[in-house]
Amino acid sequence: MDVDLSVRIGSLTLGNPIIAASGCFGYGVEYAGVVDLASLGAVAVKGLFLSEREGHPAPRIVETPAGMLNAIGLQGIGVRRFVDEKLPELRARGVTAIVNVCGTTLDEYVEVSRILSDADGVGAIELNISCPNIKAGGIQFGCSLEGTYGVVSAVRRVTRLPVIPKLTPNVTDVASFAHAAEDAGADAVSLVNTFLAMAIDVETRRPKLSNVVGGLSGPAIRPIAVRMVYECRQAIGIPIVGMGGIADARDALEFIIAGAAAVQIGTASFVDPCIWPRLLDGIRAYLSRHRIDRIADLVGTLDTRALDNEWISS
Amino acid sequence: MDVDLSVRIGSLTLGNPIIAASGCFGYGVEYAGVVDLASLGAVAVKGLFLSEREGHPAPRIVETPAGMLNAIGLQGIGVRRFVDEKLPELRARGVTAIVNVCGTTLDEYVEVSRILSDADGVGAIELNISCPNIKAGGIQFGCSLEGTYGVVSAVRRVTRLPVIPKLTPNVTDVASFAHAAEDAGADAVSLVNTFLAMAIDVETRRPKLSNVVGGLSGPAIRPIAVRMVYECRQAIGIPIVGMGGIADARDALEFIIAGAAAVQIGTASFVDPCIWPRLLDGIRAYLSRHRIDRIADLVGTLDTRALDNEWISS
Amino acid sequence: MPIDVSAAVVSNRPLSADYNVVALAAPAIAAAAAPGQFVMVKAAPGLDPLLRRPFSVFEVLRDSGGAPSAVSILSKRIGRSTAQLYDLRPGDRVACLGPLGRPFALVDAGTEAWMVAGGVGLAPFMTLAETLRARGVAATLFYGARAAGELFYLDAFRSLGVDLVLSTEDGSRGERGRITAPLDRRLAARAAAAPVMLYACGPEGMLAATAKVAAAHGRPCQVSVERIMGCGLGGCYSCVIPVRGDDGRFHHVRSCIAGPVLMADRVRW
Amino acid sequence: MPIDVSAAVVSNRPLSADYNVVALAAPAIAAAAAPGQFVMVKAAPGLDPLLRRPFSVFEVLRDSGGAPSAVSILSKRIGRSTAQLYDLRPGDRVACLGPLGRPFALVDAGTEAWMVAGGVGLAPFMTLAETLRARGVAATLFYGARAAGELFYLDAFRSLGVDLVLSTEDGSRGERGRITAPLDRRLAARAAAAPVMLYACGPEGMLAATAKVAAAHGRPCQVSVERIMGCGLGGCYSCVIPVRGDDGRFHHVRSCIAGPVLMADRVRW
Ligand SMILES: Cc1cc2nc3c(=O)[nH]c(=O)nc-3n(C[C@H](O)[C@H](O)[C@H](O)COP(=O)(O)OP(=O)(O)OC[C@H]3O[C@@H](n4cnc5c(N)ncnc54)[C@H](O)[C@@H]3O)c2cc1C
Ligand SMILES: Cc1cc2nc3c(=O)[nH]c(=O)nc-3n(C[C@H](O)[C@H](O)[C@H](O)COP(=O)(O)OP(=O)(O)OC[C@H]3O[C@@H](n4cnc5c(N)ncnc54)[C@H](O)[C@@H]3O)c2cc1C
Ligand SMILES: Cc1cc2nc3c(=O)[nH]c(=O)nc-3n(C[C@H](O)[C@H](O)[C@H](O)COP(=O)(O)O)c2cc1C
Ligand SMILES: Cc1cc2nc3c(=O)[nH]c(=O)nc-3n(C[C@H](O)[C@H](O)[C@H](O)COP(=O)(O)O)c2cc1C
Ligand code: FES
Ligand code: FES
Repeated sequence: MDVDLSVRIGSLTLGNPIIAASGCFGYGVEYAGVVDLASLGAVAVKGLFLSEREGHPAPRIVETPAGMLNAIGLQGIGVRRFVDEKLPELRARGVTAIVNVCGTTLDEYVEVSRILSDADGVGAIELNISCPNIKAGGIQFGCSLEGTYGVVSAVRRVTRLPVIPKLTPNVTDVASFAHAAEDAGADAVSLVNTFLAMAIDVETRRPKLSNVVGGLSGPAIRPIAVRMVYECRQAIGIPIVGMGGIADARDALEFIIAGAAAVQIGTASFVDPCIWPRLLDGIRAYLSRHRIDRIADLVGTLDTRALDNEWISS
Repeated sequence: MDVDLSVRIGSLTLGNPIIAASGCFGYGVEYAGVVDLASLGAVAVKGLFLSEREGHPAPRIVETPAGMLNAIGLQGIGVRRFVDEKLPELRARGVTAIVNVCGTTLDEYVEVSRILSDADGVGAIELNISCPNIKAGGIQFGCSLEGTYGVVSAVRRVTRLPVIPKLTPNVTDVASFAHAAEDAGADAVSLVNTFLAMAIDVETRRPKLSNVVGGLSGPAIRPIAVRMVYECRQAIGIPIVGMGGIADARDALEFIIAGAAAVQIGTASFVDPCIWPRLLDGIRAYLSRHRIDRIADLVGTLDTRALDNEWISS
Repeated sequence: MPIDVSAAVVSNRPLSADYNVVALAAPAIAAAAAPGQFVMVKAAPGLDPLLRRPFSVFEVLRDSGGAPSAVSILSKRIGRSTAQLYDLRPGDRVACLGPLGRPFALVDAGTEAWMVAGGVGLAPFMTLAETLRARGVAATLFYGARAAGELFYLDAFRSLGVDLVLSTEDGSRGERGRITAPLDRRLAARAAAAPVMLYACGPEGMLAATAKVAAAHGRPCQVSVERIMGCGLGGCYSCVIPVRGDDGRFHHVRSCIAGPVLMADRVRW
Repeated sequence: MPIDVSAAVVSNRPLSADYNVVALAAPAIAAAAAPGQFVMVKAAPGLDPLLRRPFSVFEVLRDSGGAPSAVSILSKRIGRSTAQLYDLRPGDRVACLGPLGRPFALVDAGTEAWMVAGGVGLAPFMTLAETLRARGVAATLFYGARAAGELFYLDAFRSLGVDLVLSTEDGSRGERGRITAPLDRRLAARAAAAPVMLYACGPEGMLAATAKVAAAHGRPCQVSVERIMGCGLGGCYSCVIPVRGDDGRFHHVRSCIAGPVLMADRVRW
């Protein structure tokens, strides 16, 4: 059986729901020798500000149980150099590029988005309002409903590209943020970014990251991320791009069944940079086995009818 | 060198900072044959309502990467049977009992606390305003600053026992909740309770827990929990009881250095029910090695001076 | 008093592509274990998987002097921990806590013991059969599996004097179909005055079916249930099963301490 | 083009209580590896530990026909992954991605090569020594360790015609103290007109000290740095080190793709 894996996000159609997560795949071009880039649904490139940034000093990552912390500090080449130096190669290789947009001010988000809208070959804008590792901007917008609404609607006004705000999990009620994003005109939301966390070297009594705190990613967070996708699915009508600890096809399917139209893979692609065909084959095999023609028909199909044995009064 | 491991929480002095976490150690008495109960700093017993509760149907737990989800639904014998049937044995065995108090209404919290205050042998009250697994009460209080303030101050009024509200990590700014608890008269706060999360069986497309969602605990959450303890340490003056994924002495020390005066062990005691002497020995050895006489001198000593190499402008 | 030991693997014998029997050097546990009790095992250190897993004590092994020296477990590979158990090599270390739980209530020589096993549910019956034989109880094993290749240790049971009634789902050995069918027929054929105690272990569906057959024939039945267990010691309340109390109402009881052996007619399936 | 293979362990030889050399069947990686390159290794499947770890290619092993068949790594046990590497048994499978990174820039016969190794920093020099010998370059290895028992493969280097200068911190073999001391003296004694290329690998403190010595004597120095790496492919920006760019300012460069070999005078230590 030939299954239809395509995914629609606003005006954009992805060939399949598997996306390389922002910050975990460089600008994509680094992987040209290892991965058939065009076989991915899309590549979300590393977060970009208007200008270059050096990010935080090392150590920038530390492994934790079934996960890792990172505090890269959004090192990057700036949007203009990205457009000049990286985008042409991505285009030439047939990559659907989702560009992760950062800002320390609302104006910067708008300006970066405008530059990307004028460029050739950008598939969508992912608004990073959720990076836990920088002092100004980012999560400041993502942790307030007004901030979220404000950034999304401002960017919405300057671009026809699909706009995908990326939500932080470090909030009490993530669904309300998804709702604010939808109200502001987002074409989709992506979630989750990393969880603010830290690790301490007890011998030196110093933080293990130069930035003291960092973001937790990897399989450890998957159950929380799945729950958040599920909550957002109840709250909004636009597509959800789900992520957080996906390491195999079954994990991806878990997000899709919870309500994600597409998924991103970050940490697991460090462990296994050639994970992509395995994910796609696994999803295809699952759909065939369950006689589902289109991946779209699987999205959000979690069956929460009370289990048979739910009968004891409490 | 003989080190002083004692910990003060309000009027209560614990012999050492290692506490069995609520819900992970039954009523304590179950472990009498396996563990020298009096050697623990304290035992936090399973959450108690006014009356008996059957809790949720099975399946109630599922293992996740470096963690587990639980949705027990606070099955319990009710506070009166606890006082009659369990407390005498705990007292006889020399256990410092911290009683985890639940409620579906503010009045229930107050009433359960009152009964415990009148009983003989309760060391402290841990107010469970953070259980993610029940529909009414619990986390409803713990997710609103007013709710937190309200429960703590109401219980404060009816008891002289130390009151330790247990905070949920499922909020944007946990330190503000710690602050509200302190304002309301808490003697300490404990954190974290579990993270709201879920897992899906992709073959059946059904949740793996009968309750659909459950709470994530275990080593997976440790980096987030440590960060939250550290944040609360900056915000409040009362002691913090830290927990979340502690599995060895080093993990416990991480919480203490981050700011916890004492720690609780939950999930790891399932894996290793005889973990207690190993934890205490490890802490003693560490203190001796670092020539620290009193555990109290280690609390909150994290050194966050910028690392030497923090010099690149960003 | 359960004991927690870091037990060396004495031997590990594959029985099929999925089944194996691994023997663990744990004299104190071996000496204390009663039929129907279980151990909580962590097959490898580290966080993946995190929790221990429950396994019935399959055999109590003895040294040349006849003293209990090791327990074995019969494991069926269904996930990470059982895969680790399958791959163990002699000398590897396994954390083993036990013996745990309420054992089978034993019968006296006047009563026949009919053991009903589904698949890996065979595990608790080896020690039960040995103990019953020592008490002079006549025993029959009703043993169902998917196929002939998954019926194990038949000779061992035979040499303990146990009568065997076999079934396989594919009919490759014994009767085709479920083991409850021959059980039902034999119970029907049995004089009501001749006492029989049923002992059952296997998948919950099979236990429920056995309970029904037992009830239909008015026979007492002990079942060993297998719920997912976090601690095995009564600490976590994960392993509950609804059991009718003396008040006539159902309550969630912890199958790790109130069980794993329960009276079938009390359980709500 | 790096290749990711599930490589079988060919052999695993303990050198001491902490050091071992494990050979992995990975012909394509062996054929492509240049001195100074590394592989990203996952010693065991599963989540604990989660990430791969970087290791220098220590040896390129060849089959009887002389074709590259395996790479070995020299590992020092300092944590979970290196403990797993220490315990590997022949036939075990290890995920191995490589060759990765920028190799050493080679010199021609007119220039002497002085390799400076601290502890397990010896690893990249075996293949470098072989390659230099094939080019007719005279080579010296300055090799410092904590104690005599941690100086390995001396005969192998000798048989490649490499001169050895040894030091140990406890003085149990060679000069007592740091290896930069004899290096400094020898550089001082050397005629300025006689070209020398320094190659250094070891702890960062030792690299910084070597860079200083090299600068003091006006000698070029390549260092192989060891930063914590998430991916090894330029994807995560975890492995950065401050390097002076052509604009004269320092920038964070990814040591996995711009390194691990860097010119010492460009690095800010
Ligand atoms: C008292 C008791 C005695 C047992 N005795 C034996 C024995 O002698 N031999 C034996 O092979 N097994 C026995 N079991 C079952 C055994 O504990 C499980 O097979 C084991 O936990 C699986 O671990 P895993 O890591 O391999 O699988 P996991 O990766 O944990 O699970 C794989 C799949 O099986 C499901 N599963 C896991 N445990 C159970 C369970 N208890 N019931 C139903 N589904 C489950 C999971 O939900 C999952 O879908 C016993 C269980 C209990 C409670
Ligand atoms: C390019 C490169 C080549 C390398 N080649 C070799 C080699 O040939 N042989 C060899 O034995 N090692 C080599 N290393 C170092 C090796 O990668 C680490 O020893 C290994 O990652 C440790 O893993 P672990 O799981 O055993 O320790 P972990 O449990 O991850 O760490 C234990 C402790 O060591 C610290 N640590 C881990 N990695 C590093 C590091 N790279 N630098 C400083 N501290 C660290 C951790 O912070 C922690 O405190 C190389 C590193 C790089 C970057
Ligand atoms: C090293 C690293 C760098 C990251 N950088 C970014 C980034 O630049 N922009 C962004 O939106 N998310 C970034 N993230 C978050 C990931 O895109 C993703 O949301 C998160 O890691 C959860 O997915 P995972 O568990 O599959 O890694 C980064 C994550 C890691 C691990
Ligand atoms: C099975 C289980 C039951 C729990 N029951 C309670 C409870 O009754 N009251 C409570 O405050 N916390 C309860 N908790 C939360 C723990 O006390 C603890 O806060 C949490 O598990 C994090 O610690 P850990 O990672 O060491 O397990 C429970 C946790 C688990 C795993
Ligand atoms: S397994 Fe924990 S209470 Fe039964
Ligand atoms: S290790 Fe990932 S960029 Fe270098």
